Amino acid sequence: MTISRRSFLKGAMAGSAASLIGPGLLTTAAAGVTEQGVWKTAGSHWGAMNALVKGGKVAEVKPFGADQYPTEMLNGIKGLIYNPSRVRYPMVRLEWLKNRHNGDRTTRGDNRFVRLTWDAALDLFHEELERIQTDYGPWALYAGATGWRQTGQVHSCGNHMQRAVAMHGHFVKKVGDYSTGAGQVILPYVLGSTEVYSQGTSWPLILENSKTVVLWGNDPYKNLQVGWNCETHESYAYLEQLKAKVAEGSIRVISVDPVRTKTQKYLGCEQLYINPMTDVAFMLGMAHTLYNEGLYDQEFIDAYALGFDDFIAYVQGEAEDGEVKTPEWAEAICGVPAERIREFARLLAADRTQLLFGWAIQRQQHGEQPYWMGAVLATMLGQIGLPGGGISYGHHYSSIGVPSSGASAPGAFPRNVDAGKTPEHDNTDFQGATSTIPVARWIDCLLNPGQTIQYNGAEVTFPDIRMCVFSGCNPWHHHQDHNRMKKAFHKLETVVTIDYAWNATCRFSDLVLPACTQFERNDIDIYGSYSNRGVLAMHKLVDPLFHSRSDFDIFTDLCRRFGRDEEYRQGLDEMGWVKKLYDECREANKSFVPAPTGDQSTFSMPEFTQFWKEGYVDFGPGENWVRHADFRQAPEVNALGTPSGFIEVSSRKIDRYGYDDCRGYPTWMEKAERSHGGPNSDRYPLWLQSVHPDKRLHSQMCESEELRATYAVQGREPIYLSPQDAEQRGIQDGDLVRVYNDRGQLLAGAVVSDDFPPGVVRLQEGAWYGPVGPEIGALDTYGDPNTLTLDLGTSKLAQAPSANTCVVEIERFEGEAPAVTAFGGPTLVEI
Amino acid sequence: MRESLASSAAADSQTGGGAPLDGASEGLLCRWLSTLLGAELDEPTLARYRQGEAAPLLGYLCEAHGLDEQAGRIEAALSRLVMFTTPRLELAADFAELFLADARSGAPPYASLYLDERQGFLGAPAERMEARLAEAGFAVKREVGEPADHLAVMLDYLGHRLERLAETEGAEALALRRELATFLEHELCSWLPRLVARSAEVRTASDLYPALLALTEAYCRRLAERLRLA
Amino acid sequence: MKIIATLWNTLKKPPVHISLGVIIIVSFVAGIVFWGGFNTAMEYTNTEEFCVSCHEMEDNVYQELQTTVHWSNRTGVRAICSDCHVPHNWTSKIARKMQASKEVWGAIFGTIDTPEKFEAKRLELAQHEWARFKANGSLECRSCHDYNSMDWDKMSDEARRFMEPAAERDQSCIDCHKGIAHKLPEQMGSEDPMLARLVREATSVSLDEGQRYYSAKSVDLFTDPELTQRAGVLQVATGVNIVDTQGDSVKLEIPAWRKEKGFGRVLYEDFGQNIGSAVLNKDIAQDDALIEVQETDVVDEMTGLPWGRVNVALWAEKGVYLENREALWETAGQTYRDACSVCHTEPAPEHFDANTWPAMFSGMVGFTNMSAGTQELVLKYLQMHSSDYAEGAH
Amino acid sequence: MAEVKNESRAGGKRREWLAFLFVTAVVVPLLTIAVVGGYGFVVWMLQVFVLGPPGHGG
Repeated sequence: MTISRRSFLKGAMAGSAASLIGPGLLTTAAAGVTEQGVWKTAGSHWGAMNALVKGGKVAEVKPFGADQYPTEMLNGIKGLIYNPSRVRYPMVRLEWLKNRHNGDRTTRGDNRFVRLTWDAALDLFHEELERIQTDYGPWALYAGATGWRQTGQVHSCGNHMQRAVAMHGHFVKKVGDYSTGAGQVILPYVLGSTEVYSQGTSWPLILENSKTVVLWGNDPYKNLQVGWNCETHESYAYLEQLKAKVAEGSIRVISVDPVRTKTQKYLGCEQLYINPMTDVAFMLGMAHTLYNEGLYDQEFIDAYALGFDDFIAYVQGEAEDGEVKTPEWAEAICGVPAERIREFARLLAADRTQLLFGWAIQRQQHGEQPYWMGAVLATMLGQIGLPGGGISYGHHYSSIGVPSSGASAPGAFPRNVDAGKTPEHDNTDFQGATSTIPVARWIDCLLNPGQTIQYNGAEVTFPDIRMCVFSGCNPWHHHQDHNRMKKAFHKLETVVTIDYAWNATCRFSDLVLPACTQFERNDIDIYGSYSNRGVLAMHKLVDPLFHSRSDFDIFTDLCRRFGRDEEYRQGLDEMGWVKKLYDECREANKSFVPAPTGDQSTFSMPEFTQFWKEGYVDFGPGENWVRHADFRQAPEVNALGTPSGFIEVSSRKIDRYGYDDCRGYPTWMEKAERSHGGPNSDRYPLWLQSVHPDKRLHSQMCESEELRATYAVQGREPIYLSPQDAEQRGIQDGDLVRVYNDRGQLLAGAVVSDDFPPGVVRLQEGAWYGPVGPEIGALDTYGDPNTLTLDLGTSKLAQAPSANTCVVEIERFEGEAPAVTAFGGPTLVEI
Repeated sequence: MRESLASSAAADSQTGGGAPLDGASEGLLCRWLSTLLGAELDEPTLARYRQGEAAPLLGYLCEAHGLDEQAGRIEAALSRLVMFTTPRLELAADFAELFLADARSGAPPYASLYLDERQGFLGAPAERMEARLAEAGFAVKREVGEPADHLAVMLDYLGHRLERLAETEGAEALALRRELATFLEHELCSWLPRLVARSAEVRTASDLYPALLALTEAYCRRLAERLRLA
Repeated sequence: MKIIATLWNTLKKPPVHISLGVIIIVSFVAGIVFWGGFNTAMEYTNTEEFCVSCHEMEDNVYQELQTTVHWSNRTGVRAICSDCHVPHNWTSKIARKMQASKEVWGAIFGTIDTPEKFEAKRLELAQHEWARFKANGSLECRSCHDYNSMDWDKMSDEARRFMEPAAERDQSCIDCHKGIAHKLPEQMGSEDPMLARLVREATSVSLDEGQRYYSAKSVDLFTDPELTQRAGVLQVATGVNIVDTQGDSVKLEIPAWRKEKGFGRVLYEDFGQNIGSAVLNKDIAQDDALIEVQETDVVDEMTGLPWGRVNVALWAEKGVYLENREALWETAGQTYRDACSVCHTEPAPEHFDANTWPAMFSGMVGFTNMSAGTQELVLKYLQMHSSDYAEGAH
Repeated sequence: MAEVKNESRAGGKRREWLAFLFVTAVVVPLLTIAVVGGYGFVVWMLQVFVLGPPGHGG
């Protein structure tokens, strides 16, 4: 009896259930043979690599042959591709979907999302662009922000986003960046070039000629692990030689830094402790010694520089402040004993000295001054343009200093609208607002639309931005003072982000589109970065995971909404573009060497298909080169880019701007807040430095589970502090601590280390922001330093970020610690 | 119609549920669960659920497997949907919150995230599942865009295999029965409890999906026992 | 001799035995046969097969032709050697056939029988053809291509930007399309193609004395018409006045400003603006006979440096000057936008002033593939369109 | 006399045919080629020295 009833159930069930049962997720397929896997070539900011792909999965990653010093972060690549934080489907914020731009924006941050099909998501994106251009205008759309994207010249996501949006309408752009904001604005006035991104004197010449090398706030051994292009770490060979020279005593390397850096420990060199943010005072003391002991090169100054007299009058106390900048005066500020300052000045003047400046000291309030003062010191030493002498601002970045091959590199997917074509909305009326804003002031711009600020000798009027589009860039990592950002974000009607992992920017957006990583698409790039050592084929390792797509694909589809997808991709598909960039590069490299045999080009590159099969083309090593040698040899004909063509120790042009925070020559100015006796150091005695991370590229790779496990403390970002500070606050190594100041609070894991002096703590930037909730002041559960940093322009000249001007206090965290939400997707908010 | 089913189920459970397994019905049940866990509900399907069209399925679960508590929880959740102005959207948001958003919060339905020590996608469980699918002559549809160790995919596979079981008897059926039991124990019941626990932590608007996960976990356990028994 | 005499006698006398009809008919037929044979022979010398029977032709220009659009294209319309290199008009064709005796000479004595020899003579051979095309307005090209039947809508925008003005001027095709079928001689270099096109166009600009022209590329300056005594270099896109012409060289007058700190070797376009016009050798810059100083010790407030206004006249080669800088600026602008948008949004030219651009440019140019000549032009374009010159800047 | 004439007539006839064929097959063609070649040569020389490169027309 029961059997029949059961069969009856099956019958009844089949009837009604049929409509409730979907078509199923499986199809029939022949049993695939398990292939043993194939080795492919790929590349990333962490290094060029070979990857074994087996059964449609990346099974193994090993460094590229030419990379002799691979970084251990390469082990995080698999963690990055398959990381749980991947954005898997197009998602839209529920509140925004329901009420669009009139919805409750204060919930933006940890809100609830709903999945969309790609068509629905792109339609929404297009509708919003249309609404902004028609209801408002180009002043309301900000799509200028760019970041470190991923390597690859075809799929450079910033280019794709900006080209597609530009084909639709004009928008607010940005100038400057977070890495060298102050340096790239001041140095053109002083040395006639941005300097920070220029090729430097070749390492072999430094190793041969320099007697003293000064690392000023510079940690190359840590920062050279990553590069703008597919890195092959050629600088490390030279660092190894430098280490040997230090050991045998033929070169003295001195690290001027409050902290014992990774480079100093690797080289085993000396350290000169200096109070944070007091570099200018220290250098003024040195200048005073050089001048008054006649150790400076007057002849060099007469032939190559202008404006030295005004500056030296300031050092001698003849300027309006009337203070003589003696080493004793400097000691009170920078904490370096006066005798040590004199000794150091004499050492630099004694023999060939190479000054290597890091970028951290210009990322503070008045960040222009230390860079300007560095150039003035180098001018007084008179060794600019000599091999192994002078000053460089970039030897810690993307293998600057490795001789470049001189070959031509491949271009990229176009970022602008094609010549002769106009956007759908050709309205260029910014209604009095400036169309380009200094990038570090974008939050000021959101909070005070219409306000006018001074910037680099001109005036910038903030546009009233209503919509932002971010592609492959994580402004919630870049920018300072997250609580202030939350207020600013409440004013935005729509935020669209295209990325591959759920970082803070995605969670503060309304529309999130999943891009695939660089390992899920074909591309081409150079390897060796500044050494431009060769061209690398970035083979597609696996298909895009889940519903993610390449930026090329996404924005072609977006342009289909207004019928211009053919024009967008110029009729080429992905491989078409890879081949086009390769062929153009090959053509540019066919520089005719007028040898009798005709087409014998200096950089012969094989035909595309052969290149793609082999995976790379090697241009060979470059020749040694000395920066500023041509200027030293003929200052008139090879004039610098300064207004006068000479080194400008004091700049009349800047003097003419009449800024109180950036005068006509480098000056010492007290900061808004400064540890070691500076303002506010009574309430918050510890200086927080947010340097570039050791185990990440900024915020990239923080989502890689395995790699983060190697440094996280109780699942939180580690905060390094000195034994004395820890003991004072009863903190043991490995404790959970709360770090706070007037601007915000966060949790971090304490790491007590004697590399750090009292009063100095370090939280590496790039830690993912994970607030408990979207409320202002909410506790950041993972430990992103930008929860505490100060959002203030360096000065009216550069208006650059001042992240390293930041004082905090630390205390042991009591009670039950909330779970880490940095990597969690959006958690529920009470509806 | 519902009362009569409940009573017979009660009768049946007293006898220790020794009745032989009906592969076809179980297969349908698995493919129903796979559909619910595979994608959000659209407007018409939700309307049918709210009109009680799932009753026979729920009834069969109570009567054949004694899962009255879990089935009741689903029905309660369905009835409470009336509170929402836009129930479909709220359910879609719950679905996203649990399964689609960042896989570190919520309750991502992928075996690799729980069984593989690397805690990433496409771990060893995914590879095992892919091999198992290939062996049975199946593959995940391209447009689905999910790895093989997604819960919905595994349930769909189970559905097909159970229907296959219904068409076999004797030694072959016994072997298949044992194979499915091991599959359920190793590849599903090993992580479903943790999935259910994580889904409980997430404050969703409606209890439907957490209830559904609890039901699925209980059903798999019961199914594994039944397969071992007979 | 006797035979000729008897022959002449026979001819003189009217025919005795052969009827007049036969003579006429046979002569007529022989004429036709002759005409057929003569023409077939001549036409055979126009076939590709005949032209490439010499290995010099087959190994060099014939291979090169196969990589060009005249060999394979969408519609399969092909050009063979005679289509372009043999005039179609009968008289000129016959003259060209006689001229071909030089080619026979070359084949026999092997003047270009190795690739190296061919490469060395390539420029000279090319110039012969360019001169012929220039003279007849690219007649042979027009036998297939006609400006009037060009459908502008179907043409790509970039091509149309150059072709439409050329059509209005009924310009000779060769002015821009040198190297359309065979490789350009090396001396033409692999300069930026758009720039090279302007340089080629400059070769056909006629120079009138007293008029103002602009250099299409950097030009060597000399103190003597024979162009032997080097005096310095005139930079690209610099305004000069032609004051004298002698044979292949012209005398240029360069009005400029210069700084008076140092030797004053660098001449600038305007007071206080670091926009380079020319760079003179040290001795020339100090030679008062050559440099006519019009103003001196004018202090530039921005830098405190004294400047002087000068005028210098020097000799240089002909055929590298354009009437205006519009085409140069357009090329430079497009090159700047393409090159500098690879990594970031390129700042608008008017974003910086003329004296800031050199600093920005030198910091960034390392990332681009611009040759030295292109760099010089793009920097000058940016400076001449900087906030100092564009109205309503920023 | 007659055979002489005959012979001369035959010889004459044969010689006449020979001359005629020789003239039509050899002399006139060569002359024509020479004339045309010469004409081409003259035009070429004019071009080299007087008229400049060919093609004012068209």
